[in-house]
Amino acid sequence: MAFDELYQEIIRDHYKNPRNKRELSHLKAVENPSCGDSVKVLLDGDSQHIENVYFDGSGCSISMCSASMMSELLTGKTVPEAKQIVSQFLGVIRGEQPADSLDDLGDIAALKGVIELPVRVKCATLAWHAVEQALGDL
Amino acid sequence: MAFDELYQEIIRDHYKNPRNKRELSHLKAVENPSCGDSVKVLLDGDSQHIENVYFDGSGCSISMCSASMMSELLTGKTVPEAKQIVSQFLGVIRGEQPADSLDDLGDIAALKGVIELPVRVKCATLAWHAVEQALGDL
Amino acid sequence: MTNHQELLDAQPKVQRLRQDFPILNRPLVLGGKPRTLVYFDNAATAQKPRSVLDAIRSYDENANANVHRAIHSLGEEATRIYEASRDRVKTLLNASSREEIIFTRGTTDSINLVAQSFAKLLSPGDEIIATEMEHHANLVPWQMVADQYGLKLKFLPITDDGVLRIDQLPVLWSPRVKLVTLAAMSNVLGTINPLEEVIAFAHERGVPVLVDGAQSVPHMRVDVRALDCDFLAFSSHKMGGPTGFGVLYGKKEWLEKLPPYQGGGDMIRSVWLDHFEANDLPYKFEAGTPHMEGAAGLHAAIDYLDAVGLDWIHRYEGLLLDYAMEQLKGIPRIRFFGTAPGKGGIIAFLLDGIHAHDLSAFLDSRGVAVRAGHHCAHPLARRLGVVSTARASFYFYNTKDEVDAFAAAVRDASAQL
Amino acid sequence: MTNHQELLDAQPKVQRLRQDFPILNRPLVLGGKPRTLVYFDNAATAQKPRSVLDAIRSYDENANANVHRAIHSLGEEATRIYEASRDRVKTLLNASSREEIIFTRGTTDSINLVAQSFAKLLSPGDEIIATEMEHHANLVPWQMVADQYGLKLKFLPITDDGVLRIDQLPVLWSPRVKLVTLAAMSNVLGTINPLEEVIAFAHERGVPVLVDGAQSVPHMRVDVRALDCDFLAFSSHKMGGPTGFGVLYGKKEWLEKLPPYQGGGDMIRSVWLDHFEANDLPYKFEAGTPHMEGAAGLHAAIDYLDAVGLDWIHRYEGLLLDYAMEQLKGIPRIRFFGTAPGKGGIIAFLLDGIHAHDLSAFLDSRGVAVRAGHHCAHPLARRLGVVSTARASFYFYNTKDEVDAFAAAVRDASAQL
Ligand SMILES: Cc1ncc(COP(=O)(O)O)c(C=O)c1O
Ligand SMILES: Cc1ncc(COP(=O)(O)O)c(C=O)c1O
Repeated sequence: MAFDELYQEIIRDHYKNPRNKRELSHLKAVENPSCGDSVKVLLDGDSQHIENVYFDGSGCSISMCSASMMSELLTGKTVPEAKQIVSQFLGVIRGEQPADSLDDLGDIAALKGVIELPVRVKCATLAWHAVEQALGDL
Repeated sequence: MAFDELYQEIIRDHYKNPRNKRELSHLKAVENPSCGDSVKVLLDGDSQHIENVYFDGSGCSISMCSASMMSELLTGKTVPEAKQIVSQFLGVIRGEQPADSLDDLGDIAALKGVIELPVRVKCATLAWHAVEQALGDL
Repeated sequence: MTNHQELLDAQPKVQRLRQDFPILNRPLVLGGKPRTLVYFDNAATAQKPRSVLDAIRSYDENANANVHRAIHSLGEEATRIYEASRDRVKTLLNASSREEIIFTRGTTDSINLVAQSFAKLLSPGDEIIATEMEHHANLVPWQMVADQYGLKLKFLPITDDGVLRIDQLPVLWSPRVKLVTLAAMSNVLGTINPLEEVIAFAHERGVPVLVDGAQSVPHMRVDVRALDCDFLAFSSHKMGGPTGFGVLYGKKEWLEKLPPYQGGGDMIRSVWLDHFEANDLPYKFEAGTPHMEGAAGLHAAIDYLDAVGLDWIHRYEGLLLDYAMEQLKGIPRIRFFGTAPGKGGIIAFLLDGIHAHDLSAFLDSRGVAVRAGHHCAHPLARRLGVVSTARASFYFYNTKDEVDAFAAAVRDASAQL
Repeated sequence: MTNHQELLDAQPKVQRLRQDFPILNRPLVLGGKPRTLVYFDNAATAQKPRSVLDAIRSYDENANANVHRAIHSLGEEATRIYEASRDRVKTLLNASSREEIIFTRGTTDSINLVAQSFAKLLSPGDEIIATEMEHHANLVPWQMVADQYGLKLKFLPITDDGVLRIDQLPVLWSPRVKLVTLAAMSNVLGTINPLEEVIAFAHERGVPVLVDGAQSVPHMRVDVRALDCDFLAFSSHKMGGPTGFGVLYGKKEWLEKLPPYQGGGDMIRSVWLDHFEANDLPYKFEAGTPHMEGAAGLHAAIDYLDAVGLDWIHRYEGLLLDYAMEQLKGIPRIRFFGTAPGKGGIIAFLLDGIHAHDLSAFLDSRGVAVRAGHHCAHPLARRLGVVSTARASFYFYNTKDEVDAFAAAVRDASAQL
């Protein structure tokens, strides 16, 4: 795959200008075992509704932009909506659901390129596993 | 290999009419791990000289004739002579020494056929490991 | 007679399949005479179809790289091939999820993994039930942990015909029993054990069951969800795949409970000098660089077996067995070990007064490869009152003509030895 | 400059050798453009010469049968091939006897074997010394037994350049130290450790030393008798042999002392329902059907390496390393990890501000395969103050031109990312 196919402009933008990133030093990180990258996610809201999503972490463009895009996408959603989106995204990235179903989810569709790359799937899904845990803890 | 090449007449004879075989129920057997065959050896003599060699056991033609031939061969030998013969036989069968060197050891030369057969080597050497132990215990 | 017709009708299919196995068409010269190989040692290891050899070679020539960690094209390709094999095994077994499929070195490694990890959850005095017909691979690992952790092993006995005395299960049972482990099919007797009954009995008492599937998975359809076993172990090399590779299936709830087995790369989530956190399933149990050719080859082997049809394989081997028994039965001095009804394609036998080694050497000189020995089931041989037996074991590529050649050679051995 | 000439002079030989590796001549298409593969991930796994692929295939097409137990021609042939490979490893390592060569699944399996078996000889409070630069394979197994048996792990530190602080050995020492374990060569830093000094120090105190030879045996001549190590572990797949296979060398006196590791077929002498007697060396540690293709392939790989010349390989990789360092040094933002004198052909590096994943994905798009991550040495990465690094690692089939292509791609990454 050409570098630019995977690292689209929008991905580089989220990497350089992450949305909703702030220090969350008190939280436990979710780690990628193969590289040590890590993401933390904080959900701000009540058990029904997500008002804000914040993340913290260090990692490659794919993992960090995925976290940034995820935070934008889930902001303002109800908890069931958020859970549905998380399982939809993970299903697509794992190749279990058609890639096109990401198209109406905004920027995140740019990550479709990793579906063919099992090693990068771990980068793309890191933040989503973190938010899955955070949703479970609500 | 043709059956008769391996199972020469002399081998069948020692199998059918084993020399120096008697019950040795009080001794511990040496076993072939791959088939469960076992041989026991008793040395009769003093720490210098072997007057008689007896064996007991159950096994295939190769292991039993080897035991029978071994008992004939070592009868009346001095301990150093016996040790030398044992190491010579084991060396040949393992392919570490030339096969021809068995030719002046009598009937046992008939066992040269197993050199090429690593699985049968275990049958041919069973009695010799037993006598090696018995010599060590003298 | 209608079975005989069915056997005859199947021969053209078998002849076609044989073309896929290079070794079956290998010229043999024995004692100066050309012979065709009759390979009846399939319970020990099976032969590989060309598609498996090609899958290994193609992996090495095109994709070889280390899996799971490399952000480069070969690494992605190697990972995809490795993980696709896991998915294929999942489908074969009808497992609930890919996390339940652990790749190991083979049946022996799979059972050692469970024994070592499971034992750490037990207390001294706890009991494990196995059977008198187990292969050493499903016996010695339990002896080792029994010795180390103070556990007690109990054994379901068998009848003289080689049938499991399942009626003894309630008799052996106690509240201390923590695991039942048994072979799906005996590698000596051919007996197919009543797994469903054993599993139902154990599950009613909340106790898990490990199935040694080394002889069942290659020869019949095994559905872990229908069977409801908790663990299933088998080897790639007995089903046409590469050696040094195998599978442990485990129910997720059990695999999550068990502590890791080996330590190393891939099985960790994070490591500090003084401790580590284990990775998620299935990687938690896969330490170190895996056998990637093994995964590629097993995938091809399963595709092959599925195309041939596992139900057909089971049926056909039954026909071969019946036919072989008919041909052997009248031979003077012959004795059979294991005559359970509905058994698999394995015949353990002896000619009275002839040692199994000598018999099998004689058969080998006729080009017929059978095994002689205790077949890694020493206690079973003792139970049967023998030191060793000869064993012929079939696979789907064996023919009626091969059975004829085999029976003729046994008849000659009986006359000449 | 004379080194540079030597590098140039070696290129025709390397080009000839490359013809033996099908994958190095494989066409690659990346982003629509044809590329030639630059494989610099050799520390993870090496590519296989055709002679190894042929040895595997020939084994499967001609000899495949289970070893050690079959009295038939295929079984004899398979056993001969398997045991000849053991003899070949013995000669490669200059071991005293073939009983000292145990076949395993790889380095990870070899080290787990020693850890599990050795720990059974120890008492709570006993200590094991490792180093800060160990691969998880030589760290996590020790953590597991330390946890289970109440042992204490201590770690030799390293300098910022990645040199082992061997001066700290007397400081860490105590009479409770029972084993020292360390890598011959770090898979991240490339540092070649002063094994002779460590071994002499430990032996003076009667303590054995395990050497993780995963990165040394493929790249230089290792003579276990000259080195006098007590254990040596390595993997077939890092030296051109098959995956899922490896070696544990152990001094006979130690292997005799250690209890068996896994239970199953072949590792036993006799088995009863309630106990077993272990087999002689080396079989005592080889349970179950072995990886026979692995043995056949490793034999061919060793023959190949010996024909190329292990001393030449070591020398040539040093020339490549020096040349690569020259090319990389001026690149803006580049940072190196591990600059020990005399190190092996491994370069761990970063471009400041660029994550190693992104860097390696960029290099991959140019056809250059390097690795990114903690390289299974998480604590070492922490010690170096990074999460992950990119790593280029060479083998004898890599060329000066490939280094040029690599350096050009790193320079572009530095400019564009
Ligand atoms: C130094 C070192 N030790 C151990 C290992 C583990 O080897 P394997 O994964 O083949 O078991 C490796 C390679 O991954 C290594 O580089
Ligand atoms: C019933 C049974 N269990 C276990 C094994 C061990 O399998 P492996 O040697 O492939 O580990 C075998 C075959 O040898 C077997 O037949």
